[in-house]
Amino acid sequence: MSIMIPLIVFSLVIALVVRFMKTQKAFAFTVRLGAAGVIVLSIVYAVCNFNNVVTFDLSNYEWIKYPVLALELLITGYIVFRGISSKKFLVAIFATLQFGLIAWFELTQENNITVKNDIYIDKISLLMILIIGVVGGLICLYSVEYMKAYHHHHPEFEDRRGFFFSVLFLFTAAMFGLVMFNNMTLMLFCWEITSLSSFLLIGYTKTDEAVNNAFTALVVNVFGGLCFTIGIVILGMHSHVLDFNSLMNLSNNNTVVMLAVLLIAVGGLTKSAQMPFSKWLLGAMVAPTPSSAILHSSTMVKAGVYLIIRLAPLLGSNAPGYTVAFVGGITFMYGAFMAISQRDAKKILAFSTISNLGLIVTCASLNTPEALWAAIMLIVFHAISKALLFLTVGSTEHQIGSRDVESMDGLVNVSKAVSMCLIIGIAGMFIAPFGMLISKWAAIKALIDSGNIIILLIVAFGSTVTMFFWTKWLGKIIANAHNKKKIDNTLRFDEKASLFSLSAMVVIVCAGHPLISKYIITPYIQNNMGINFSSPIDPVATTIIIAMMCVLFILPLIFVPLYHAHKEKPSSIYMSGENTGDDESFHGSLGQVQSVELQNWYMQGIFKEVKWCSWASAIVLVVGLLSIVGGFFL
Amino acid sequence: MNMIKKSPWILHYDGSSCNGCDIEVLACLTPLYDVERFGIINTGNPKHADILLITVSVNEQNIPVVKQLYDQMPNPKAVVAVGICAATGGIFKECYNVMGGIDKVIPVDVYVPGCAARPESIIEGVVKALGVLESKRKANEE
Amino acid sequence: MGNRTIVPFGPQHPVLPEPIHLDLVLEDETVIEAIPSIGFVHRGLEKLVEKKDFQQYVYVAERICGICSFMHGMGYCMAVENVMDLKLPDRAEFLRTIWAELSRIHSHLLWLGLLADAVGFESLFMHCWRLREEILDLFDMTTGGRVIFSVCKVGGVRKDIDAEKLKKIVEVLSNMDSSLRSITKIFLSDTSIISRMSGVGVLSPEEAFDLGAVGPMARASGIVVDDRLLGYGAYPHVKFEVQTATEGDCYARTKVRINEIFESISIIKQCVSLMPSDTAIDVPVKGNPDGEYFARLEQPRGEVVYYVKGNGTKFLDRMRVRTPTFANLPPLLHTLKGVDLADVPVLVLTIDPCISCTER
Amino acid sequence: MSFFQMAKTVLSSMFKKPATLNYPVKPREYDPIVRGHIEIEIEKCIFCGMCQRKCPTGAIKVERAEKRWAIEPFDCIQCNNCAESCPKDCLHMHNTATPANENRDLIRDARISVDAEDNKDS
Amino acid sequence: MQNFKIIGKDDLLSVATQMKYDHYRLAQISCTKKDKLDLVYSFVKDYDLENIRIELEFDEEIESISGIYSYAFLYENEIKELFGVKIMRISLDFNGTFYKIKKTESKNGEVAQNG
Amino acid sequence: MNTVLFVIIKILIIVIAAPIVGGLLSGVDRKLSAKMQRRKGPPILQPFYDVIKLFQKETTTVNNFTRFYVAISLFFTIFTVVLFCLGMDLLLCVFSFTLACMFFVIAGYSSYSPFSFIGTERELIQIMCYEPMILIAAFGYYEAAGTFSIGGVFGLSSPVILKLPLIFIGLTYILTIKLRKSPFDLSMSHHGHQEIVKGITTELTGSSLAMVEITHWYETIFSLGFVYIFFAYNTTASKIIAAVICLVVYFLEILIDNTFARVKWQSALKYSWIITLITGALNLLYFNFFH
Ligand code: NFV
Ligand code: SF4
Ligand code: SF4
Ligand code: SF4
Repeated sequence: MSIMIPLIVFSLVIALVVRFMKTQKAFAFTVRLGAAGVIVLSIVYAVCNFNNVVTFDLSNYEWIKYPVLALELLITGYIVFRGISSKKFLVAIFATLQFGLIAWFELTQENNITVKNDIYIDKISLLMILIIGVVGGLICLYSVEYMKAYHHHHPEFEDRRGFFFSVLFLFTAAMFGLVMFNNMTLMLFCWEITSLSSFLLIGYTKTDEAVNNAFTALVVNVFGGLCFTIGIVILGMHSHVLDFNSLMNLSNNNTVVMLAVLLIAVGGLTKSAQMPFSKWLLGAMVAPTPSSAILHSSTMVKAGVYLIIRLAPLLGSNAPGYTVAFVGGITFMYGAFMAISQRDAKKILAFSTISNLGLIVTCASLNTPEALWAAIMLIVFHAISKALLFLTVGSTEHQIGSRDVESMDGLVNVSKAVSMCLIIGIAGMFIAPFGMLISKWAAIKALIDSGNIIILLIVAFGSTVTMFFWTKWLGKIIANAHNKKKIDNTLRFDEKASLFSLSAMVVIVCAGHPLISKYIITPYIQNNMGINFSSPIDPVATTIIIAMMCVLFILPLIFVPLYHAHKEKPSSIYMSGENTGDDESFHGSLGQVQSVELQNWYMQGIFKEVKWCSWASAIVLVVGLLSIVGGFFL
Repeated sequence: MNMIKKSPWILHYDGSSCNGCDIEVLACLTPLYDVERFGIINTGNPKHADILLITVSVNEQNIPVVKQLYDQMPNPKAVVAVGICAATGGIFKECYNVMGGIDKVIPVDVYVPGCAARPESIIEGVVKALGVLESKRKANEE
Repeated sequence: MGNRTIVPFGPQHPVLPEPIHLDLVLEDETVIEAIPSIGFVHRGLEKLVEKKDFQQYVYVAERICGICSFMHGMGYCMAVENVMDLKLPDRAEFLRTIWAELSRIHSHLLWLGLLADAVGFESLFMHCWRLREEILDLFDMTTGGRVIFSVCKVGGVRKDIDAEKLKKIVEVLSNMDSSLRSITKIFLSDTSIISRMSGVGVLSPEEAFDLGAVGPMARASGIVVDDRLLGYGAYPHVKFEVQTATEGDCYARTKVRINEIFESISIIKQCVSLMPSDTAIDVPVKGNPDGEYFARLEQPRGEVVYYVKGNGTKFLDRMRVRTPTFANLPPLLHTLKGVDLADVPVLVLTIDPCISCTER
Repeated sequence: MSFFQMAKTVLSSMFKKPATLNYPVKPREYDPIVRGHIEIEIEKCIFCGMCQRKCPTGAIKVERAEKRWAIEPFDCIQCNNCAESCPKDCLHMHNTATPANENRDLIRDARISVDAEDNKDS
Repeated sequence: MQNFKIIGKDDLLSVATQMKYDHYRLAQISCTKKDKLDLVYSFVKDYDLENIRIELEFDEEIESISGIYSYAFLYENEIKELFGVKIMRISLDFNGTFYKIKKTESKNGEVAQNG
Repeated sequence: MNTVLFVIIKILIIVIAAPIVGGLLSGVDRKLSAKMQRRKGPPILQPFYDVIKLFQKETTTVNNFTRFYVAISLFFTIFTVVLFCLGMDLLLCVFSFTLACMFFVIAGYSSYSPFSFIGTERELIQIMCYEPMILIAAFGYYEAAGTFSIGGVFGLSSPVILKLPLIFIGLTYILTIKLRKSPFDLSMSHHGHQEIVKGITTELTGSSLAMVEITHWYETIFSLGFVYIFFAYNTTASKIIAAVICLVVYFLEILIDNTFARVKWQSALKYSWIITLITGALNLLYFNFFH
């Protein structure tokens, strides 16, 4: 407890302070301080508590629920107000319902429930804290310069940086809370704050599109919150359980409990943008990039899967387990398929986030040790790589003025640094020795062992498709576009610091994954499941993977002397004999000189967003309903 | 061991000629003449080719094309001019849009006569070109 | 910056035997625009009439194109003969018809091979060209040249085919029949080929008319045009059917041409049996052409128009050819839009393009 | 519609003798009618110049005064027009082609023996 | 002998429209350059050939019929480039880049043409 | 110490023998194809002549990276084949193989030339076509053999094929793509004429092209290795039979190569996935249900 307070309080203080700042200098100072503080504190915290599970009981602080309720009232009030004034009544209704329910429950029903360990920080919470602290901190650090440039490039938007940073830190504080609380009502409170922050940041630019998308996100998240609340209320009233630890001890044969679990899981699914709720995450991409990075890929959406991991012991081979796993599987495939037809880098990232979250959800809900291992590994790798990718896309946008993948050809020529980071980030997402693939490997093993053939097939197809869209992006970056002009590299120190640290983390975490596995994940699984368990990737394979990694970094170095020794004759590219001589254009028809343009394939005819979205939603809904009907009532 | 004689890949360009020689070049690839016996492949890509089989008399427009194709071929390379069009412009040499033989643009190593050149003559020309390639390679090495 | 892909297709390109350039604007692999650029084969040989006398010019005319070379010579001669009011001996007409139809077979077989190649079917290409060699051997045997025959002249033909050789021709054609049928059957019934051809590049009859398609291209769209019905050469004496199809796609064009091969074989056989036994193969040519005439005849690729205008001297005023490919270019450009890049070679080939004819 | 339409042709081809002529290992025999290159019986020639006038490409040069008859093989299209128009019938189309050469300015001058001239050119 | 109907250049469009209406196909457009430009438009219906002749001075302009026969643009570009016939409003005008023939400037700045 | 030495020698043998066998196979392929086309065809050793010639030729480049990516691709292909022949984890082989393919694709992208670019896109589509089936084959193998380890196959008492007949059919189908045979030689073709010229290798010359060719030989071995493990088990006879079946499959591929037109990418993708789904899914489901 003692040290948890600094983490949250520190973030809150920064959030408060930065709200009233006006000048770039002040922002720079406070945000840097805040970021550094968050990073350092979370690491210190993790190191200090590495070997013990921190628990804390709030039973002596009964009063705490009143300020919490008051704050929730405030939030609800705000949401209802915004909803009504923008004619988004659904939001208002959901929010009101939710608040009414939780208030009724807490004020009248909660008394007879005892919560043991309101705060319970085990290995996985620790891991989440590290991710939130380090990755989140780096993102905050990055955003200082980014936001400056952002407003420089977009003079049409009102400069509300104070507000922006403030929400960012508020969110960080909420996230810390979210992963620490064992008590579901308190967790729900943090959950709401994250939804609200997301809403505020998506609507940051106040354009119509932004506001609309913000509301879409809010509707979905509040709906998720509502489901969560209902789940909590059911659990509380039926089983007198309000914390995850006790929840785990419940039998998973009880229909009512399982219904509640399913509802909570739905909360998780909304937050992690699973089908059919994924639409909001795409809309969220209108927000400034750092907020997309932190909220919509690295941390907030992870809250959803975190929740499902917490629920995992009750899932598995039962109706909610299958449903959630299936939803995850479908989302995995849907996200991957949709990413093919996108050319906006952020959209690709968004779809790929959706897709990866799907895989995590699937793994988490299988409730086998290997699957859990894979899920947690995926969270780690994904958080780092995606944060890196988002930030790099942000920088790229500022360097070349566009985040269209097609305009990234020859990015290597423009900025070595940015493209290196981009390459590492992309490689981290799918190429062999890198992290995501390791986890996928474990996931595959888990899927086979648990006999989930359908999902296995989905994974086989989904992974393939994933590879397609990443590779073509990668191809664009490294394409030597014969681009002689070099744009000045305008990367600032903060940007560089966070980009490089994240890149390094991608590599280090990947090479060091056996350690993470050994010291964090395996103990967690052993504790939780009470079984003896070791990493699903056997040591020989790990060695080979690390060897591949080394080779990947050493080979280029070997080639350097070879290059100096063997000078190839440069040659122009083949253009059927019509080259004008500069490799950039050819003599075209009508006597004109055409410049070479190469566009990747998007197959928009096949991978139509609307079509697939409705199909995937329909499948998910039908399967969900069937399994609920089948699982609960038959 | 030098392999260029055992695997000469050809590029075929057909400029301002009638198709006579062109189809005879193609005929060389077909079962009756089957130049793949000698490892000859019609690559269709200057960057892979060793021998440029050219059946054109050039006009203004073809000049840069032919030059470029020739430049893009890696050394050692040889040029075989097939048909009298490619040699001198043949029957078209008095046309206003014909510049004459291909040697106006790039150096030619072997000329194959005939209008149209017979596949046998073309094979003969290619075989001669192999000798040229060989000596060019030697010259390169020195 | 890639907002679309622009591919410089040609002049040197392995699927285009001849130099022509297309700017193909692609989205994914779909062609959204195809703009041609020609002129690589333009020699300007129409103007050569001013330098070669009208007798010599036959050799230039047949070198407009090496594939349909015989009928170029024949068309030119027909035009001049009409200007000069020459009536050829029957045997010459029959001989011309035999050679013309053999040329058609050779051209269609060559084309079938190229088509096979365009759909990526190398072994089929080889088999088609192997069969074609048998026709070329017939040329070699009767004219002394494999692709350029130099047998036409104003006023008749320069070489006779004796009875023995005529028998040989019929024999060879009859022997070819079975292998020809088995090869062409592959084109018409193999799933993998059909999947590449049917439904690709559909040209409706209205479009075919509006865009001025001629020859097999028009016939595949259900338009009955065949200049052989005009009754030049020995065609009035033989029976043949104009081959048409209705689908208007690449498959239909293939079908039409394949049927034409068999039709030609039957025409040749009829010619051989109807061949008059008198031995005159030419008429003496006196004087110089004066006047103008449009001769039209059916090339393998469709209608060719020969226009000559003489002024009473050895040298003609004007000679003009309008070749079938020239007329078939607009339909090609029209159908290219919206197909896949992989269809481009197939589509380009099914008009059976001959650029050297087109640009002269 | 059927798959493997081609298989029959292809498989049976495997057991047939290849159609390849094996040129140049086995030299090609040409039909006498084949148009390869023009040869002259110079003794018969009266240098009338008819062939030069009839030749569509101007491959033949006849100089009456010097009694010189020469042909540029790389200009000749083997049309046989000269042979047909020669009053003395001294031009003949031979059925073998002029060999490929590294030099195109090859002039077959009838006054010089063919072998000697080949040596000179290469 | 074939007959050639001589019309004035202003009648071209109406004649062409009529031909199209009668379902004639444009077989070719040709030009002969002597002391005048001699344009011949040939139309074909089944096996019937109609020739329309127009005589033009060198600097006279003439309307394109590519609006009526869309594929006429090829012929028109051809004669425009080779003979310097001033054809106006061709639907797709290559502006002298159709054959891209070698242009030798003569003394009076005129481009050497086919005719 | 001895075992280390032994492993090193083994690796050396694999690295040297694989391309020799691969090259010979491709020579046989060319000879047989020629026979099928009633030609005499090139000598069996022709692929080696070609590759040696390419090494002897000048290498031109359009930029400094392409060659390097090709080399890495070759390296990882060799790596894969070594892993495979040493009996390592099958899934790992598949992953490292994919990495190799990826580098090849990157090489294609880096040249930024229209034809090579389109070839690259098609190559990616091709990978998309065959990857699911290869993954599923690996999954099936795991279910049937109880391990991902390739070496494990020699401890089985019955061949894997008995349990995975459908997957084997699907795999043979997909190998056509991997061996770059018609109808699936979309991205680059061994035959001369294609709408995208030489596709992905358009810009490669000399030694770079030679490396691609060698990569292909290794790939052939890897692909046939996949066939091999379906038939081999713990008897010696089975190993011979498996080797013979590899040859039969290779012959079949040549036959298919010569009897099909090239398909378009849409059909390639559609049919590959349908076949993958039918064979892979049915077989896996069946297996899972009854075992
Ligand atoms: N186009 C054309 Fe020709 C034909 N048939 C003729 O006039 O081929 Ni070269
Ligand atoms: S040499 Fe004769 S056959 Fe060959 S392209 Fe020239 S004109 Fe045609
Ligand atoms: S026409 Fe005959 S005789 Fe006269 S110059 Fe020629 S070869 Fe001699
Ligand atoms: S054969 Fe023809 S081209 Fe040759 S020299 Fe005689 S007339 Fe001239």
